[in-house]
Amino acid sequence: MREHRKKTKQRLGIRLWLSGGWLLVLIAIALLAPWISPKNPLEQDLFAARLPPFWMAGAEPGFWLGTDSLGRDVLSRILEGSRIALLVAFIAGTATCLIGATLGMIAGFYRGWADRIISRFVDIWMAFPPVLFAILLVAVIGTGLTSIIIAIVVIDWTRFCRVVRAEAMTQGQMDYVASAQVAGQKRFGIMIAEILPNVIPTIVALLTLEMGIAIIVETILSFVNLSISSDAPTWGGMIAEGRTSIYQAWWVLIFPLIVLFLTVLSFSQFGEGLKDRYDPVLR
Amino acid sequence: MSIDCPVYQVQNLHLSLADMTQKSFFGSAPQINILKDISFDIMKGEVLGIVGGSGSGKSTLGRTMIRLLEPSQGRIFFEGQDITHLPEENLRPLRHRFQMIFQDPMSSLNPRRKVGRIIEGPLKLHGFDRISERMAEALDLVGLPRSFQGRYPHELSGGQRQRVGIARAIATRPDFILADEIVSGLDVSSQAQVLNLLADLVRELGLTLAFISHDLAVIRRLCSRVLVLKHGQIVELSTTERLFEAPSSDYTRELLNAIPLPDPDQIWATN
Amino acid sequence: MMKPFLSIKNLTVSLKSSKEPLLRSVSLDLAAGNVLGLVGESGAGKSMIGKAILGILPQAVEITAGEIWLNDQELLRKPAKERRKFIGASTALIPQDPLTALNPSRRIGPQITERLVDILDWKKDAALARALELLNEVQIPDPERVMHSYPHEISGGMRQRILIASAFAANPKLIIADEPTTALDVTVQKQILHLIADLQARHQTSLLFVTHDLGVVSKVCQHLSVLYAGKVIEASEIRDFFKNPKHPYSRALLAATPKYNDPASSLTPVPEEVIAEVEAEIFAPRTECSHVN
Amino acid sequence: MSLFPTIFLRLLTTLITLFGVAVIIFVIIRVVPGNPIAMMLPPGATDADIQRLQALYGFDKSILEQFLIWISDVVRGDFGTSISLRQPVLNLVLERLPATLELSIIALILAVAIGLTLAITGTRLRGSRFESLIDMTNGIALSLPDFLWALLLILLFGVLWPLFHISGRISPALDLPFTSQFYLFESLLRLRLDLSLDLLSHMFMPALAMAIPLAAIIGQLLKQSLKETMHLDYVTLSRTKGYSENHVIIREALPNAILPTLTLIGVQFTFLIGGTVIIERLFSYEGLGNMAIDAVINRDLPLIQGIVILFALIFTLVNLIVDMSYALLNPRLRHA
Repeated sequence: MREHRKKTKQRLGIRLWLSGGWLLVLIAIALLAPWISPKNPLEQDLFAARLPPFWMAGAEPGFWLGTDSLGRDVLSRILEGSRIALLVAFIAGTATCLIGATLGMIAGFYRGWADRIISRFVDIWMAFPPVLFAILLVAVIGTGLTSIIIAIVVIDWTRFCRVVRAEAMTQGQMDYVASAQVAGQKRFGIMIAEILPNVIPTIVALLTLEMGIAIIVETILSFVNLSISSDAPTWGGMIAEGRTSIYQAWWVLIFPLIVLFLTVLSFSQFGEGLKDRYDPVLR
Repeated sequence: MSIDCPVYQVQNLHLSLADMTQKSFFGSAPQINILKDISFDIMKGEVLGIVGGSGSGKSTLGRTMIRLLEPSQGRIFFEGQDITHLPEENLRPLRHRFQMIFQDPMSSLNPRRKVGRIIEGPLKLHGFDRISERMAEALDLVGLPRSFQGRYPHELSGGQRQRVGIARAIATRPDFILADEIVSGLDVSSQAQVLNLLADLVRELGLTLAFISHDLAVIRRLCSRVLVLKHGQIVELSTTERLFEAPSSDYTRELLNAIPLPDPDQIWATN
Repeated sequence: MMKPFLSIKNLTVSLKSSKEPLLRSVSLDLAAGNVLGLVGESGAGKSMIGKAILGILPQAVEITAGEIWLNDQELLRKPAKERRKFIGASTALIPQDPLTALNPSRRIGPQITERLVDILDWKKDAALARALELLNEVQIPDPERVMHSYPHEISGGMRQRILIASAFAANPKLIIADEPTTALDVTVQKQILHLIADLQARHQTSLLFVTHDLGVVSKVCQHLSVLYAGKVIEASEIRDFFKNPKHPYSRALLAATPKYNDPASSLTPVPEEVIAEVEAEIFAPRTECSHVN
Repeated sequence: MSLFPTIFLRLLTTLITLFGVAVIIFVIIRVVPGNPIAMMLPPGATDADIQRLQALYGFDKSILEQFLIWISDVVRGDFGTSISLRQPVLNLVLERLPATLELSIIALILAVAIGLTLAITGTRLRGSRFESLIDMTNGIALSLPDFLWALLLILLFGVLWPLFHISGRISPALDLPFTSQFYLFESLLRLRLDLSLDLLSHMFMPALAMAIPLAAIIGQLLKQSLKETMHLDYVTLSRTKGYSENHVIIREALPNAILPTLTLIGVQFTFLIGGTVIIERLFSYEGLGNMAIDAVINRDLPLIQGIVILFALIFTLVNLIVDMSYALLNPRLRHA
């Protein structure tokens, strides 16, 4: 059995390192963006509009990944866009996780009225189409980073709540909970000391997944031009613009899309990788 | 508490639970009474066997005695104090004096806590001193190496996990321990080891035990008195010797005759 | 001795991943109309033998050596489709847990008759009549209603009777009972064991009975094989075994088995040295085991 | 629990949910900062215009009063008139709903088909290298939302190998003989397969983009549920009876394994419909979702409220149907 487990551990390790590696690169880019981006992301130059990436004919040196219809450098805008993406991911992701997981724990462990009320709210929330709800919220509150974060939290807390509640309920029926009660532990103490450690692996996996989803929601919002602020470059803004000029300048859409693709994928796989690596039960 | 006062006095105990499967929307669910007018005492140092088929209510009786469930009628005295409807806050200080060992070693140990911290749990809660010392002592008493305190439950065998459950129960030196079918999930050889261990602990620490099992042979090995339950009622309560030599109730006789002994010549016809 | 209906020769089964052997060249014979008990603690591999015969080994395990002869036909060399049909026609299984052994979303009737019609090509009404006949034989009240009802409407003990009826219905030559009464109450277990013994005698079916309980073996079997860590460490006739078991591990197992009428020699733990000896014997180079007669 | 009280209980919770949605959407628009009327008017509007409009739309009354008036209208089917399109909200919504429903149904069919094949092949090949391959693809498909898949598909099959249409619902050149808004179903009924084909080639990409994440969820959950069912005794028993592996999986394990997945498909179907909002925008497909985004951008409050309530109605109805069918399909509940 020893050799068999080592093989699976390697395979999981790769997933952790690849996704972790990409995220680290991204964080480095976000921190160093102003210094490392070749061009000023906001500087427009109509003469250099829609230049193809460097390897294609008609490319201009210095514009590695080409320019968009207003002549702005695609590469620099991607680097700059990573700041907002990560900012939204970390803040919105963690906030959603804290609110959703707490409500889920309370509903799943204490059951009774708390469970009924929270579950009723979850049902109502799930009746709203999430994207429409987000767009409506931002439109009403007004654009800006805080309103986007509020929108993400208000929509996605139910994802955490549902999963954590189910997990807390199954763990609640195990004998070690009754044993803690027999040992004289208070209900709240049992939730924190006994149930929480068993739910944390799931929460960690969901947290990183949520960070990826937060970026997607931010991208969708900027796609329907409700993004953070009209001029700041965001991946969503670039994708929206790329979509309209897809036949003339496909590279304006492809590169931010690839970066977005890798980031969201890394976020979801990183959580799973962490869980497989550090969860004592799975080791 | 005077010496001759029994550890447990159970008087006319009734318990009924709501049968959620039949719950209609309007009225509350019909009640099924699981324990019907149960009365018995447990003296200090005694090992009382509680035996019965599945659905006899033996597990429910055990959980009611240590107040994981609240009885509907009747009274329960623990060392002279009425704990029948004592609220949880007042019960808490008493809790370390009656502990429980669970049947399923897989679900009774927190999978993400190390063995050492599992045993220390009750000790910390009740403010015992020399906690890690007491934990190490408990590991020695159940015959597990002290190095096991750094391991996780899933790294141990079934028999070893059951010993951790026992170590946790005896760590606070309780006056009473409830053992609920603790060997049913184990192989014959680890069953024998765990039962021997328990018998030594009863002698060494002067424990008082209630031992729940469906297996009469296990009961005979360990218990001084036996209480036979059928559908929530006591059908027989007598010393172990008398129960095996001259069982008074038909149900006990039926139980005894049903057990296949490892002897081809045993007459075992269906009655 | 009658020609054995089932004969297993040096069957070796091991984990695909780590090549760790679960059965170490197991050999045993079962004469027609006879009952052989396979005894051992969990992990000894006793039910693995049954699974190997029926071809229902778990995914992570494979047969690496040995032969299985059933009614003079070697199973492992047969092409899969032919083997599957042959096993389906000539053997049957009585499973352990009655609660999960009947398909919850299908009525009981077809679950008994489908094999007769699909695999044995019986006519529909012949299969129906056979099913009703067997349900009577296992003393099931009102068999018509039971045929039309769903498994969740029937008690555990009753379901085990239905499974036994279903096994005998195809009048197989070999039945494998894999711990059929472990999940039942002791009083219900007694009725079920008597039922299995009566039906086995009446239909003269060879029966391979897997259990960890030496008491059950003494009541139902004529011969037994004791297994430890995938190896047959003793095989003998029932009375000889219980009078004087030859292998030290068998003796220790007997002493460890709970006996309510003799507390002195009941539940005594298996001594360390016996474990060491049997382990040495198993992992030592392959010497012919003296205790197998 | 006998069937009648469960149905009654379920209806009650559905009404509560709907009422909750109505209250929340109503309050969000009015209580949140910023005057709803001011948001709707062009920047140059004077205070007098704002006052006049407020009176016209009854915004001068208290929130509660407005809510009661609005609810009483809604119950009678009057959702008010859209400000930006100057038509009754109900007609607008009912006109665009069929397009979204058709798209969602096609997406669901695709998702269930892909999910089912993934789960069954995964189970059939369990233990082999292919199984881990299927699990990996499932993992990737699961973690990427429909929005990303849509963009990928647009690039792949819209630009690089232009096989499918990437915008609109039907080629503008064709003359439309349809009476209802259900173009696809009507084209099939009228056996105008050329039109159906054109419609499908427009709908395939958006439907596939929506279907991929759902297919991954169904595939993963059904495979897990199948794996658990495969260990149960009645499946092993069926194998010993001489049936082939495929027969055992399809006839014995699948019917029981599919039940838990059914409830999931119900819930996910409502997410699917929700997902049309952004997908229709990406593919400029004239469905309800597309109109919803315009309504929000134009701050057309009555239209927004109408669409949200309708979505909630679809959601609760679908869930109700799924729960009821779950009870009917599962013999244990049917005979309770």
